[in-house]
Amino acid sequence: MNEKLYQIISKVFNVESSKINDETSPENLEEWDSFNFYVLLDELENEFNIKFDLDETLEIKKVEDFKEILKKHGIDV
Amino acid sequence: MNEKLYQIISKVFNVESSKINDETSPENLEEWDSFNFYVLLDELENEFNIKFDLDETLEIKKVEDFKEILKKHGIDV
Amino acid sequence: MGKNENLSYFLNEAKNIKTDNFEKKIRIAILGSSTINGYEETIRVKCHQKKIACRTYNSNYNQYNQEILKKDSKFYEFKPDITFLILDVRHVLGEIFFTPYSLSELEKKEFVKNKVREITNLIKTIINHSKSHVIFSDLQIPTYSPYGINEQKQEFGLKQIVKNINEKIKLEIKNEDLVSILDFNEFIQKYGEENIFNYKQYFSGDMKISIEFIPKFIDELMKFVNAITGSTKKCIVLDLDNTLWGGVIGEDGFDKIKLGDDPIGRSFVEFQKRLLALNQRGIILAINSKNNFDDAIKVINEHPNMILRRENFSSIKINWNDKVSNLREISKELNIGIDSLVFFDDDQINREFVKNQLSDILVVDLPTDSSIYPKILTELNVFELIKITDEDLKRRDMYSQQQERNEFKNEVGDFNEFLKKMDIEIKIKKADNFSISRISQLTLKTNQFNLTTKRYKENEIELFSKDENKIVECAEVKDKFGDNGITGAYIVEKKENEWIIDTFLLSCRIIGRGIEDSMLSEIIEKARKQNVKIIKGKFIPTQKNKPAKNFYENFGFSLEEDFWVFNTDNTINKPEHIKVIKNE
Amino acid sequence: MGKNENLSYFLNEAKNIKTDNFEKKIRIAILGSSTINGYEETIRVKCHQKKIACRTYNSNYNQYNQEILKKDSKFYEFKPDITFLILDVRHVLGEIFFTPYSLSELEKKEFVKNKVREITNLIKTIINHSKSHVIFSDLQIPTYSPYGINEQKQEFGLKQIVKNINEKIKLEIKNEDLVSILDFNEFIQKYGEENIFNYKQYFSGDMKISIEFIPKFIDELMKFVNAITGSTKKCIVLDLDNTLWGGVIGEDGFDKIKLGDDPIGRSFVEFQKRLLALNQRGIILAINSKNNFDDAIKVINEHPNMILRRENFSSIKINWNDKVSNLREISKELNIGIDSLVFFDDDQINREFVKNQLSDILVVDLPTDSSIYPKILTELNVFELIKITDEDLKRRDMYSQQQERNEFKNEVGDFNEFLKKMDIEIKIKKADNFSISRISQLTLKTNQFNLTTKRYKENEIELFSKDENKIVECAEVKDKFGDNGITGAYIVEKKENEWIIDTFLLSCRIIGRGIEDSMLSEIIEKARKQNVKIIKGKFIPTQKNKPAKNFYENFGFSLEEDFWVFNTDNTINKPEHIKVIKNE
Repeated sequence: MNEKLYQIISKVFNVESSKINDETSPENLEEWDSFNFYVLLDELENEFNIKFDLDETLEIKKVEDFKEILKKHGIDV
Repeated sequence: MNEKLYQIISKVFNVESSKINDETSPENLEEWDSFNFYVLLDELENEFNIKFDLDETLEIKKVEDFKEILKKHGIDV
Repeated sequence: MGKNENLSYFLNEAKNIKTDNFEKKIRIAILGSSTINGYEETIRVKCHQKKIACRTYNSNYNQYNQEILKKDSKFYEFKPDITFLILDVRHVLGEIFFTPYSLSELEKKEFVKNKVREITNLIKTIINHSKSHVIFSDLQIPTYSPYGINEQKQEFGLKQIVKNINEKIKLEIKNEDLVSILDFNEFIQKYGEENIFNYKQYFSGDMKISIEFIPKFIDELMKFVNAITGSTKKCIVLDLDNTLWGGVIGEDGFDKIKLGDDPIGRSFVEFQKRLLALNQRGIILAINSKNNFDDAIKVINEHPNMILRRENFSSIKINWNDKVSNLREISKELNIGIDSLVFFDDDQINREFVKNQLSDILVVDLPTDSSIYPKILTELNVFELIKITDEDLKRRDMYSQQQERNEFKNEVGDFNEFLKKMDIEIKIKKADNFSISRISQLTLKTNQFNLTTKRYKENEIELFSKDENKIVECAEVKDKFGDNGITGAYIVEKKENEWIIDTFLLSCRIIGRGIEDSMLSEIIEKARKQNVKIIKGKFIPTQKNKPAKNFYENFGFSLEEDFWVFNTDNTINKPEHIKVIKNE
Repeated sequence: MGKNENLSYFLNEAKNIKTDNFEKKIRIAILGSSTINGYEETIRVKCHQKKIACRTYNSNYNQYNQEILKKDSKFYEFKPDITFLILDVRHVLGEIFFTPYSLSELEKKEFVKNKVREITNLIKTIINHSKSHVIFSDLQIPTYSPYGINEQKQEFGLKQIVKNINEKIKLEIKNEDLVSILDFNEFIQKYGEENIFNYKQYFSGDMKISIEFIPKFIDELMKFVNAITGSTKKCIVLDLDNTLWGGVIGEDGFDKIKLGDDPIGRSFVEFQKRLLALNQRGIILAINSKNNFDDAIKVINEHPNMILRRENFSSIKINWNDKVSNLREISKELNIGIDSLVFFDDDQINREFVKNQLSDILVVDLPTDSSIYPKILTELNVFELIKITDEDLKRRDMYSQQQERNEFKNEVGDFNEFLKKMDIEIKIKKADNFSISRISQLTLKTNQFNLTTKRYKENEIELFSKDENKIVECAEVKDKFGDNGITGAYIVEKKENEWIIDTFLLSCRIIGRGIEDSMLSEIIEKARKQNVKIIKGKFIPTQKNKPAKNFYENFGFSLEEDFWVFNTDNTINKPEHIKVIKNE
């Protein structure tokens, strides 16, 4: 499941999934910009059939935070 | 799965599910009218996330036919 | 509320509705050019949920023309209060829908003219042969034109034909008070033709609205039903923290709450803007918040991104009392029923507590995501009015004046002294075109100071006003703080030797200032002049009209059998502090 | 075609596009009042899929005003061919969007006037400072009005304000050939605001179209790109059994095929009606069916529910040949390229075979459900024209006449004899307001008999026509069977001692009747009169213009370096059987 998340992130940001880890953030991945972050959110919502709250999305600073928020929505990654 | 189909049919036609069997048809169930037949099709499509072809729906004469058509769409009832 | 239930839910529920004994009753006819199965069941269930007893009539498939034009049809026999006329654009346009080229510009114009005439003729025939409101669902603008992107540059393309028909019908019925238009294109815009139109169901049974979307469409119809039955809400009561702004003022502080400037803050600003729009249209706003008053009021008065300000709120309860007590006080202070309130609070425990204690209030189930608040408010559909009167637009001001009055009262101390200083002035007016809709609205909505609680639609009031044996008058009330608008009305039936008061009511927010006595005095004086000795009136008790219970008795009427009776030779107890102007 | 891919697909694909060497090239600027991230990547990829080399320019967030008004902006520097101006209704309306009450009727009218002036000023500024087409996406009519159901009875409600702005802009730009309007409300109607507008994305980044629906919106933009680059399809080739009617005529028989009367039959009738609409607008229809000719043609001629009849089809191939051979013959017979054909066939094997053999043809992937056919046709979006000319509307007739001509030819036998009996008449006309758009269309769309294949937009042709040193003329061709309309054109550059033929083209369906020779003779005679001795022209070979390869040589030109040259003292090989009328 971890892999699935990494896969989606790697697809949206168009980078090798090997470059993705829990600490990946806009600071260390230049492909992560403010727009494709929203694209990523949209893909995750569609993929897992969930809806994030606006304030949840504002808390996400790195890949690990995605895991947290998905867990909150019952998606175990 | 048989049960699930009967359940939906019984809910839409508003009859006891014990009154439903494979031979149930508009002939022997007065609650089955031409309009709630479409309502039933709609519910089945939504429930199983499939789309029937128009000509498939025209072939349905009794409950057994629903099973056939669902099987065709990969739903095992 | 079962709002998200699908059609089979409504079909089954409709079978379970027992004869309703609700006070509000409505008879609804639905006439359509396509299959409208399922509509009447859904509307009956939705009415039942709103405590409206509803009977329905469905035209046979595409028989609307005959039903309307034949005066002895089952449709007229049904005596509808509301008639929905739902015509499909394909049906109206016929082959033109596919091949608009086959007509010349001139023929197109002729075509539009004929269709407008046909449809307005149908609408007007219904009005002439019944007392029904008519709601015409306008024609869907096609989402596809064979002209393609050129459609927009055509002198008179396919879409333009439909737009013209819609616009012209709108003009034709503009002055018909009984006719309204349902914006069908808004419905399509909201949910999308992709979803609303199902080709399979269309070819199978000429269904123009997919089974899945029938309940949503009935919500559009319900807006009119709510408005016509007077089920409209009057006041929105709002929590503050995480409801009007993001965060908690007591913890985060003035500078840290979220209001504008960031995504969360922008969502609250949008929510406030939509509240302001409703407020400007006459929906009252109130605050019910557990907070230190000073902290919270500072945000309202001073925060640069606040849209709603102190003057937008007609009642402000910022304290540590429980929410239910505050709601009761707001209801009392504004003199409107608990069932006219809508309560917004982000806290689910508060909401459940309120629902539990005050079953008549509408408690909105807010999601945890504040970005959805504006959408939730927009989709409530409980603030609809069939006609927005001047009083509606002025209401906001009137409630602010009310606050000033209360403060003045506290200042003056002695109540009689206060009344004298209020400079109250009443203008008594015969019902006319300007006041008929307001008088009807008052009979539909007034519960507390209403002696007989008879509900009359606009066309009935109009009929009464032309009846030589009836007096239909209203009272416009002013005082030193401003204009209350038309806030009282009565209907009197003139018999040879006695007059019977059929209806006597007063908007609750002005009760207790002697205005009711002045109005009654007016009736008695009028009778005296015409040498009528006996004035009779009933008090019909309801759950809500206790404030009016002792009105006749206190004035000097005596009970004889069912009626309270007054002999016009007796002295009239007319308040001295009120100036009455007659405007006959 | 990746049509259903989501945005991240387009964002990534956009990075993979190498410099395109496609013949068609386009420069697209997108100016928006909200966030338009993702638009340019998607449009580049969609252009690439259509073999259009596309460069894009994006305005900075909400900088469209400055970019348009400053003549030295990066926008003008980019030299766009198409500019999309996408303004959001909230942005244009400002606070009025929420509180239309704050304005009086008069102020509202003033507001509408100002906004229309502002926007048309922007549009006209672009046209004046560039050669770009401007596509204005009109304002979304709000799906919610604080007036609620009363909106429709307001003299001038919120929606009416927006409708008025849209209507007035439409009128203002009506005669601007370079300006078109994108019907944004159609887009909303199709998919629904519920889906297109995402509150979270709106508050987060001022996105007015949700990420999920950006690719769908770009499809709307692509209609204009296709039309302007001349990528429009000309002909729909149709199978019969289970494509134009339900069932198989050879098996089920005349009375048993499904056409009208039942759900399946109704879906085919609807499909035919939509085809008829396109046919009436100038899209050619043809039949490609494996059947006994007599069985099938009987249905077309005699079936009571058939919508399309024999005269609607410009080429009919009902035989037992394979589908690819038939398609090749249709293309040859109608004289239009394989890449101008769209092929509808319910049989997947046929479709794969055709795709495999004829890669340039558009083969439509029909679903097994015939009720979806009309929707599939409507959503193809490949028949768009930036301007529908008289020739487009007449095309259907012209192709029917073509069939008669072919039959006549077979009758006459000898080709020269046939030509003499055709009574061909050519009218040579200077380019004027009536013909400029057609001449541009011819340069954009003519591939086979086109000596230089230079593509010119309408504004360029207009410019040339005003240039004293250029001749821009067209040929209107008639014969005993009817009017072919404007089907030939040339552009000549006049230098002091020689004339250079910049463009010379002929619609392919009239090649080979001597018309091209008459037109060239006309140029030479004109030069002779003005004492110009030398006429020069280039033949620039492309994949498609072989039919024109030997034209100059056959006429008597000789090759000198890059040019074919003719001395006007030489005898002119002018066809005798053609009557030339000059209309100068």
